[in-house]
Amino acid sequence: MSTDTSLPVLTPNDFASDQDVRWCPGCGDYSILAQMKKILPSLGVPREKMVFVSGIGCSSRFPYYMNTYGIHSIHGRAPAVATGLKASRPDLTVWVITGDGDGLSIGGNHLMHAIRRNLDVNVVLFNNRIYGLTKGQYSPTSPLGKVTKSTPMGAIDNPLHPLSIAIGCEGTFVARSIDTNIKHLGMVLKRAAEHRGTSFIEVYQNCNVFNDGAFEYATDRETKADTTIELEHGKPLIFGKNRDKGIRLNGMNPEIVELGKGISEDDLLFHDEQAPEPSLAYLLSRMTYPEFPEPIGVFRAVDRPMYDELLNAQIAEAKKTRGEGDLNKLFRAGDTWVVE
Amino acid sequence: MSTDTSLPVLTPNDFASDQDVRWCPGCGDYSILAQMKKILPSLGVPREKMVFVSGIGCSSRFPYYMNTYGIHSIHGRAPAVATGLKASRPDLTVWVITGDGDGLSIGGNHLMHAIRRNLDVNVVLFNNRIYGLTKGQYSPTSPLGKVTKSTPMGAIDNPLHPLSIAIGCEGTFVARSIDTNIKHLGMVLKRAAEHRGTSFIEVYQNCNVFNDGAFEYATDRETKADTTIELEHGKPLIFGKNRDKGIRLNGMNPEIVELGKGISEDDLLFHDEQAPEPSLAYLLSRMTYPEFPEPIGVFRAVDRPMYDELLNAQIAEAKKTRGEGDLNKLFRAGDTWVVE
Amino acid sequence: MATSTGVSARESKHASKPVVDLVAATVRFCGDSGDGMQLAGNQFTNTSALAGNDIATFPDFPAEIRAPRGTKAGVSGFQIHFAAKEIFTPGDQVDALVAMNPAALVTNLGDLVRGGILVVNKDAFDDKGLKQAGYEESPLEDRTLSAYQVFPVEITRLTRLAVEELGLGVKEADRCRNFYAMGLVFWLYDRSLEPTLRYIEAKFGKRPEVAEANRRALRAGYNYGETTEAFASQFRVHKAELAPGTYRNIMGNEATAYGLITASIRSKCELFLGSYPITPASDILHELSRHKNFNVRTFQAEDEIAAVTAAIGASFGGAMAVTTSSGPGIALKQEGIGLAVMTELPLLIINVQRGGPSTGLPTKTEQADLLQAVCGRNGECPVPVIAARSPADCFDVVQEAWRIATRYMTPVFVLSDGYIANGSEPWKIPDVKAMPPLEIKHPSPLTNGEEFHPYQRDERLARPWALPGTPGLMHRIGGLEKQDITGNVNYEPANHQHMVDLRARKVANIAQDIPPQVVSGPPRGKLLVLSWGGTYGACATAASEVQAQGGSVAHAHLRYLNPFPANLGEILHRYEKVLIPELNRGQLRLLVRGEFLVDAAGLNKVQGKPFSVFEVVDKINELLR
Amino acid sequence: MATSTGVSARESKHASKPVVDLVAATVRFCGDSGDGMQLAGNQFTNTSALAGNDIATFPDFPAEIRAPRGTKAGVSGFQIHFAAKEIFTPGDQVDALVAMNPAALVTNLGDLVRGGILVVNKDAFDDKGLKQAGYEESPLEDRTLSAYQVFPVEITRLTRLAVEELGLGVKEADRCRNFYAMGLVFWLYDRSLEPTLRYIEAKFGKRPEVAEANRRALRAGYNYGETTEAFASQFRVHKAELAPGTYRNIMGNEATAYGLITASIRSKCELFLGSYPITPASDILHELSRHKNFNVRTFQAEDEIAAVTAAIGASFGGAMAVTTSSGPGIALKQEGIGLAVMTELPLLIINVQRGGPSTGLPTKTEQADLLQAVCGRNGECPVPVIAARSPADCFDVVQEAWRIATRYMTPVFVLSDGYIANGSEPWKIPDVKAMPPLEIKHPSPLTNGEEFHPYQRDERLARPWALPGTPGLMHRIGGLEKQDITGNVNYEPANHQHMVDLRARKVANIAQDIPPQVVSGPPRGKLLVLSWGGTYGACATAASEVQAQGGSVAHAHLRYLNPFPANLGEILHRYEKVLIPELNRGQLRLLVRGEFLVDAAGLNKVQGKPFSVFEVVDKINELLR
Ligand SMILES: Cc1ncc(C[n+]2csc(CCOP(=O)(O)OP(=O)(O)O)c2C)c(N)n1
Ligand SMILES: Cc1ncc(C[n+]2csc(CCOP(=O)(O)OP(=O)(O)O)c2C)c(N)n1
Ligand code: SF4
Ligand code: SF4
Ligand SMILES: [Mg+2]
Ligand SMILES: [Mg+2]
Repeated sequence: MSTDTSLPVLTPNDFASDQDVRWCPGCGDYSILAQMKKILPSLGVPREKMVFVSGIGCSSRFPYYMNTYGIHSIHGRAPAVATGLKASRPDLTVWVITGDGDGLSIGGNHLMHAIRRNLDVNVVLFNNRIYGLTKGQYSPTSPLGKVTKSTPMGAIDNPLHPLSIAIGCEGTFVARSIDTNIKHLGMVLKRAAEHRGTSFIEVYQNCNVFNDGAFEYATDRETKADTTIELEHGKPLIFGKNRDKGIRLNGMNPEIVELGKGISEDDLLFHDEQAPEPSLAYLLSRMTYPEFPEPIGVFRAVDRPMYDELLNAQIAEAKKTRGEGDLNKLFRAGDTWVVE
Repeated sequence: MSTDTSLPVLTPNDFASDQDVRWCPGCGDYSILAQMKKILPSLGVPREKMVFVSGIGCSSRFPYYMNTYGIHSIHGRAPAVATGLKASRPDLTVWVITGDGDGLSIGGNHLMHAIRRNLDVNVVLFNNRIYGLTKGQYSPTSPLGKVTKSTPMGAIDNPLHPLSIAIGCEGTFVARSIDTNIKHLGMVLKRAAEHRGTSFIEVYQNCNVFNDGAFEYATDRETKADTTIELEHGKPLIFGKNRDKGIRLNGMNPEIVELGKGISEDDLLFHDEQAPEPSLAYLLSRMTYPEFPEPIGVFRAVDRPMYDELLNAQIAEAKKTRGEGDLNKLFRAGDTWVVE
Repeated sequence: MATSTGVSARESKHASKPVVDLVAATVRFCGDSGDGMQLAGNQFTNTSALAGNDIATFPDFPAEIRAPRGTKAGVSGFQIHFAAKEIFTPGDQVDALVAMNPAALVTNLGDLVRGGILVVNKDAFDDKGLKQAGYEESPLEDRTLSAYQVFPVEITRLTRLAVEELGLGVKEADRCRNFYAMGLVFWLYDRSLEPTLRYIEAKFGKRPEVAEANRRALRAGYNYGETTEAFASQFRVHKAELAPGTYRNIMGNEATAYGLITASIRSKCELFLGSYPITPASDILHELSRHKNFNVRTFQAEDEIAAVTAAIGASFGGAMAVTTSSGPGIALKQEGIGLAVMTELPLLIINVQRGGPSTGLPTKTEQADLLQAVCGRNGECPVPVIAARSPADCFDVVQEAWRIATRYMTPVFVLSDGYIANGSEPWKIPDVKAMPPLEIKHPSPLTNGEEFHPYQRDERLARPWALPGTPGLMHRIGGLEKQDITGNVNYEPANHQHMVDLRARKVANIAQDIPPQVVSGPPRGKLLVLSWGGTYGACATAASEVQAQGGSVAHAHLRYLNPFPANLGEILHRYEKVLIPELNRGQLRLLVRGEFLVDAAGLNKVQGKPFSVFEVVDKINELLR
Repeated sequence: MATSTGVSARESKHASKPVVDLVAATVRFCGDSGDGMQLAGNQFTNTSALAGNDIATFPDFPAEIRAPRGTKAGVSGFQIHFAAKEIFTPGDQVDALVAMNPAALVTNLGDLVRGGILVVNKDAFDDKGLKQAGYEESPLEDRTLSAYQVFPVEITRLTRLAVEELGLGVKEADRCRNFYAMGLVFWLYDRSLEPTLRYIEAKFGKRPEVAEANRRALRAGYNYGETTEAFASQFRVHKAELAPGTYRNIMGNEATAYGLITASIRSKCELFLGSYPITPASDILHELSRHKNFNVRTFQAEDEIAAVTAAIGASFGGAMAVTTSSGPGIALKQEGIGLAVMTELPLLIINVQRGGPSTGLPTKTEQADLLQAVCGRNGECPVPVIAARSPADCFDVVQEAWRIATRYMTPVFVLSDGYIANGSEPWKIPDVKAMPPLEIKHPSPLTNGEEFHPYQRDERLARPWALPGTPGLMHRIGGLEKQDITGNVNYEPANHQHMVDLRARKVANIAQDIPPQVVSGPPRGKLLVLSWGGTYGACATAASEVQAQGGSVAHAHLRYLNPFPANLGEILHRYEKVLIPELNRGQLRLLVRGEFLVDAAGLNKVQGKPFSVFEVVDKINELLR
């Protein structure tokens, strides 16, 4: 593979800023940072054309560690900051880094509207099911009954499913990966970057200080083949250490079946990330541990008009039909009179 | 039917406050107000036990016209106000009245979190696909291309589907009705009131000043039988003036079929509002005009733990295990010493 | 004088009635919000402007979209002050009032001067109409109106008659009543019908029968004045002596939008507006959204927080970032504005103030958000604040704000208010070619591996505005305290003190970069009237009236509220007394007293309405006594 | 004196070394945030309190959760000032510093008094540790530390040795190092080990080998002091003369939570907290969430806006409504607070201030949100503001705030700050039985068809708090301007003026219902120090020090910031000069100057740190000169 000679070949290290990384030792954020640095060189976008925008939270410190442009904004508002940036600077590659609190609690509305507008930005939500930076309160993704500093008797709010929400508000690219599943994570990040429109990725991320092991079921070598299922476009849903189990549709309900014993791959649910209507993606987003293996990969990837593109098209159209703006004409558009 | 003698029998008029109703003549809000007044007496709840909470918008003027307790709060925050009220006063019947701008634009996050917490409140969203009170800007439910005061070249934001969102964030009761379909509207309001948990109802409402006819397809006598479909639990999805058309599932995709010609009712999709997983409800929420008849009625109605109930249960539990709070004990819980 | 648009001579050349010359007059149209009073007002305004008068207008909308017909809540009004001299306010009292129904009469009569002209639509004074207005008996039949020249005209019947032949329905015919009323008032003030006839053609040209009906109604009203014996005389207000130039009429929000576009062009910076609709600011969004051919990007955000933070994102990207709102929306933006202060990015925050607190009185005017602008954020968070004084002044103020924002790399507050936003005045169209550029420098690429310092400062303490896309300038900014020069996150005590002081000094220094405060009237003396914002007209007029009567009063109008002009303290101390009239409970007064220890008195009115000139005059005289 | 918990005699009865008596001492533990320094500080605090000292503490957290081990960013400290007399601050300088690694040494050494005791963990001064701290050479080996009494102790090695037999891993053994350090300092100040041994039992009882290891480390440290020759003498700080009563140690946020629960019980109003986590306010949420058996409902909202508006909903329902946050979160609540002002509902807004602007310095203290509290909303929107002065004072202040909120039907701001929120002091446990009830009257049902007037007022201008569920009192409130008495929506000019004035008067009147301002020191004279909030300790101590030296200085500490106490103006004019020390750029100063036209000087520090006493003393002396 040859690279364009005008672009220097970058390495992951070129994307490291001069700031010390200050997450807790062992935090899942490190791995996401590493994968990001790894896939960026392959995008062929120069560093100065990239902007990382974040809110507030441990995860939101991310931009400081990237040798690109970056804004560590205020709590929950990164999708809005990114919207203004991307709408006015379509030439930039814009990433939003957020957490389960930043993105789904205080920032839920901005996230929802960024997704429905389908701007060409990539949103990565680090889901550790806890508020890390403020030292351990429950978050909108903490399970019912979760005991935390603010819920000594257990949480009583039904948790949100980030992907169900993203799909509920017209997401065009919706995916999930896991901090420790580095190859998969890299693949998903790369596909998100390549998608035109808002890409939304949930990454299961371990907070080893305040919520250690929240995703152990999905990361443990022993169990992960049974508790997760990798989605591949056009392929049947198969999982298990021996790839001997699958997901079949019974009416509108998924069910686990064993392959063989009269059930073949063809009986299984086939993944279609390009389905025009998001109902399948939605159904997959409802499959949760322990009842089901949790799908990882790309749930949905469809092409839809993008806000930034449409906005700029309207600008071009306005100039075409009405001519480049002329102040003199503007000021004199209505009735005028002359005093001599 | 006999009524409890301790409760005076109320009439719709008893629920009218002394304030002049100030919506534009012909506004769909009138009809919703009328239906609300009509169903309330049947709930057996005294007026003083009811509170209407709203945000800001034409629709949000609603509480002023009700002879109950009421808060006309600030833009978008009614679900949060209602949450504080209901969490601390479980004895009250709490209604939230909101608009497509109030509830889905500025207030989207509060709505989402109220729904997922599943407090026992009833949310009615008047969807007129426009900002009425501020005189005609597009709203999150305005269709692509909609020309309004703020979008002279047409809206470029993909509209949100209120029901998809409500279902995406764990709604336990999700329904839709239409301002002019007064019997149906009354039925839906009543069922919402009876549901335990957050009831979310979208009402198609005509703003005859700034968005007249937005739902004409669904209200016109000539077309409505073909453009809407009434959901009934356990019943197949049939529609059309002659009830000769139905919806069948093809994999995950609904399709319109004609009854007869080898297709019988049994081949159709049967509605199940009580399905534990919301995938069917979600799929139904995606059926939109003109491709499909738009479903009206109850999409989903399931029983789930309620925030207010759980909160109060924790209070009771704390008192049971630790005894009614005692300040002396509290103050002296740690090390103390005496100075004489 | 000539009109560029070739307005023809007046309709009726041979006035059969005597014509009285006036220096100025004030007319108000009022009626139900469905009666088209805003249109009538706008047409009269336009016609008077084209006739060369100086003008000032004051539209007054009801809070409801369409309150039930005929109710007091539904009354809509539009006042026009037009004069043969320079004027600054829409007039304290009304010389001629047109009331289309009893509710309009009862709510507006108080402003009609004794002996003034009152035209009422007699047909609307039926039992229902009277009852809705709270009249027990018809005011046309008792002595309620004995102090005025009352002209009960059957406007409804006569309008229907005028359009009869066109076969319109009653509803449509009745929609022409405002044109009938206009025609009558046009006759009364000897105005040309031409501009309105042109308007009708442009607006209703595609529906010829409607256009024709409006034309007939207009002419019928005019002829009613001319031919009936009711009206004894006509009035005439000659053209005013305005500076030479081409003029147009402009509303405040429109001027704001034009000023923003102009600043964008002057600074070669594409305009990005992040906004969420709110009365009375929405029209800026509406206006800007129509000018995409100027590379204007308008973003109707999901809420005010998204509006301001999107603007911050755009500013980071190098756009001319603007956010517009009114009081409650501004409250929501304050956290975001703090981020702009910390990241030192240019941003305009335009607050079209309305009545508060809370949702308050959305359609009414007030000046009660000054302290919110100066003090309303967490931490030490200085933001320059400047205020427009009149509709046309909005054009200049926003450009000045953008100059400051970019020279100092800071968010800047612009205060307007409902009164100037919806009011209008003649505006001398500026010479576009003569406008100086607003120069903005962005640092150039660094390619030799040199380190870029995003918080290095120039002589004005401004940091560099480095744009994404520039090689070698990659940097990260955010809301945490920054290390001086490097911009890295830093929590050290001495650095924090340094940065807090530096941000304060940067804003304070702007005082050196703005014109010194000017005073009109005696340079020292008994009383200085110090005003700001939309009360300019009333205060200037009041001060000059008292000056004309020989009172020792001077007037200074503040455009810059943070920082104050460098010479303000010195000015204040040259007068025995200082009076600060405000449409709030004394917000500028607190700041002035706190900074200059001057025992300034206040004239404070919080009624959702502007000052009348006489209120200010009375207070001045009281203090001079 | 006796201790209620029966603390036994000191561990080592026969001290073999001389004991020096001191009136007061200040100790600071510092190390990596994983080193357990907060625990060490808390244990030393508790032990000193139980020994009868007066105490004041100052914990200083790093901003990161766990910055990389050994870095300066990760240093955590805890300072304890303990005395045989009354004290008000955690001490300007440190008499004994324990530094667990080089990074802790380099960041803390500046506060150690010359000649002070410095204990360092020698084992941590290896190449890596030194490099991370930025030392080129080991400070233990050059002359860097020559001004101090340095005790390099191999804490790591000796701790491992002490727990060797228990077979713990190295990591677990090393976790006992803070107990070793504690033991050593306990010996140095002749403190009992008993309370800490009890703590170990309670905390680690379920893991006996960990408990035993901590015990052994603690004793080993103690014995190291006793037996090695390094330390020549012990120090002793006798018990202080405190008012009789039962005491405990209390932190500010804890006192706030207890005060809220107490107010809830006193007013028979169930507590509802709507909050969103934010440093340094979160601990109030955490504490309250643990006391559900007091009918306390805590609601962790989705954001600050939901937190405050949920509280408003709860207040409408009759709950004791509270919302807690810090600067950026308070900015977001302002629109909601405006609603509470308009609806006239009781509500407490507690702002635990931190360094700003924007996200600022989340873990550091500041007083820069005063103007935000007083002025930071749209419209004329008055809210009473009161501030706590010390950790224990939070208990009283929130109760007083609730008294005002319910008597006047108004939201009330309570200002605390990071310094007092995390600091601690001895608290005399109040006599619960002697606490007077806080009486609240709710109007009774109206069943005879009488009309209910939700905006009818009592003699204090408070409107009735009518609760949903009460027959006949159905009413609707909201953010639009209200008609006097009826509470109906109303846009009339005169009514708006009346209501704006009325809301202002209602709040201003509170000045008549609070204690007059007291002054300590001469009733008139050269200088008055006027302080507010958490700077109380430094200002009171400084003033009394200068008084003791014969300086003519008085001190007044404001609890009430809006309205000011009725006699404040009169007091201010009795002194030639006024000094207002603040941890901001002069926010109270602006308000005082603006209201009283007093040329108050400022002592302003914005470094994320409290005042040192000497800073205030120096400024006082400068002004007295
Ligand atoms: C307006 C505002 N409210 C609250 C906070 C405090 N705060 C900072 S981060 C955070 C939550 C972080 O949780 P999450 O987004 O899950 O990030 P994590 O630390 O877990 O990566 C909160 C509540 C803040 N900085 N600003
Ligand atoms: C904080 C704030 N922002 C903006 C507004 C202005 N505003 C009032 S209602 C409204 C939108 C109303 O739309 P919707 O909720 O659809 O209600 P409708 O009038 O259509 O019933 C807006 C933008 C406000 N009152 N407060
Ligand atoms: S607190 Fe948790 S999420 Fe935050 S840096 Fe530490 S391990 Fe990571
Ligand atoms: S503007 Fe529209 S929604 Fe509002 S009252 Fe009028 S018709 Fe109804
Ligand atoms: Mg998290
Ligand atoms: Mg609407």
